[in-house]
Amino acid sequence: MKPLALLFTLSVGVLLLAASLDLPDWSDPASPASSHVSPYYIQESLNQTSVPNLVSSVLADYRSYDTMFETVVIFCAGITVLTILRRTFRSKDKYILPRPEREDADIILQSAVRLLVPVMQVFALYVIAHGHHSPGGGFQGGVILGASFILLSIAYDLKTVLKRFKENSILFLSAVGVLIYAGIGIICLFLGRNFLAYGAWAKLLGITEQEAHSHGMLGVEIGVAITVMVIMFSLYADLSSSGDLDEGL
Amino acid sequence: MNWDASSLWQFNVLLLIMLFILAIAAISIKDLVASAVIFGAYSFIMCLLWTAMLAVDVAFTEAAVGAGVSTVLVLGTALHIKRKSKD
Amino acid sequence: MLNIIIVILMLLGLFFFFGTSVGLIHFPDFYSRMHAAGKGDTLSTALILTGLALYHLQDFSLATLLVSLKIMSIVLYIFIASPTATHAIMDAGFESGVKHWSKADQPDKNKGEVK
Amino acid sequence: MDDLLLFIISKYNYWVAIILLLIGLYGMISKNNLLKKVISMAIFQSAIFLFYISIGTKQHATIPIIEHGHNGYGADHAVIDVANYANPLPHVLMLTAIVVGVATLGVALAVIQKINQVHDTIEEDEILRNMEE
Repeated sequence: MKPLALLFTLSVGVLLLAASLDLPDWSDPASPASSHVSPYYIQESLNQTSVPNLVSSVLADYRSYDTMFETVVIFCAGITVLTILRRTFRSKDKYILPRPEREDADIILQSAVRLLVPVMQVFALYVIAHGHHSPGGGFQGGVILGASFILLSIAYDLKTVLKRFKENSILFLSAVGVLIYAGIGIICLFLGRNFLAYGAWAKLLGITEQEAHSHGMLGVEIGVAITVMVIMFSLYADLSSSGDLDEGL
Repeated sequence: MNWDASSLWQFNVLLLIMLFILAIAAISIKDLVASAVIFGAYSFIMCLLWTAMLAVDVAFTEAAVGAGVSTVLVLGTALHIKRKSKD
Repeated sequence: MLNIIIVILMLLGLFFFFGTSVGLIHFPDFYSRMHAAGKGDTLSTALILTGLALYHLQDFSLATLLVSLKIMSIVLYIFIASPTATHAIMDAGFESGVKHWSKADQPDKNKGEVK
Repeated sequence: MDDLLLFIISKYNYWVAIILLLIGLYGMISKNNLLKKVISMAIFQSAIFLFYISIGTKQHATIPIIEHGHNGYGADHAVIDVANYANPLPHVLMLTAIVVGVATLGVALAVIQKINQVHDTIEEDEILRNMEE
């Protein structure tokens, strides 16, 4: 098995290396990838959407339809994990890793986490809201928000966090995020424009078309952030307790 | 202010060598928990490399996802299966 | 003048990083290795980042002050988070029964001296 | 000699991505443990991300955030030089792919846990032996 695998890998490698000779030079400004559609994005993004961060504007405006279905993929993955693993009855204990014997909590860890988690969450909100002007956006902010809940449930207990952040609300919020995204697009449809053409919001809010694009992107990224946050936490809760939601890592 | 591919090549080569070492270590080590942690380190080195290649947004995402969440997910799975791998 | 302070801070940070690396490789057991990693890492990171914050303050304006404040908040975060992480790892090691290193356990190199 | 050096400098980043991809591919084929296979798959995935990001870089460019973008927009705004900013399109594609990647990694890990509950092992040969019995 192993010599065969090595042979196969090496033959694929030879083919790929031969193909790499035809690629354009690394970091060549005139390469085909940077000379067809991306110059348009770089030149027109600030004029059309008033967002300096090109990655944000391409993600949430020019390629908005793509990003919407990426969000749906994340939503589906979370639901799939829930369907595969979630059990309502308690399975037999089969922990392989050594677990602490004592029952009392680790006070140093908990007080440090109590200091750090609010800072993380405020920073995540900053990343979402300031994603137009600096690196950041819905995906990053959502992941940091989810990681803050994961940190909380590692330091305390999964049950303690789930008492405040119930499974029902996890499921509800994950759908709400996708609905915010699609809803912003559909309202544009009702206002007489194409799906996800944020310019339609301009008359409704009384602002210029460029500002409408910027605001629409902010709304879309909030939707993405809600879905990503909730799905990240739900993945952790299901995988680390093997579907029982009783005891985390 | 502008970036030049040749100005930081020593740094890049150092990161690339560490990337190879960590990738081979992550798939050849027998302890699954150690494998998960090494994979987290691999993700973080990858994130530094992308920062050097001007992709700040992608590096930000990778730092949050690869080094944070995905390591925790693999660890959470390693908690529920046999820790030692045969190869 | 400011440049000299910055260089001194950064060199001190590099020195402590070197000490951390030597300790991490050279110390005999888990607990002393984590001790080296937790302390030296935090101090050297804080020193280097403080140097960077001062470097940004060279031409003083509101924008550079903001950048320096952001760097100092990173220092604050690391100052809380890094020792806590070290403590958590050490605690987990203690709970799962990792043995201390002690001189009595070592095989005697020179058998002639009886203690 | 100079030609060879120039050739290596212009291509070495692609070769790194290819070698990482081969490490991942070898792990996916030859490893017996299912979790090892999933970690190899993640390495394979990140090699492809590295390849895309390498395509997006430009010599003498800066990060794709327009400087002084706060000052506004409109007709008086200076024409932006395309060569000054890195290509944002591969960044966008990879940014979403990373987050989708961690979600699909979660699905793979869930399937592994389910297999472990049924067969009590995640070694491939033992699972195949169990299924034959």
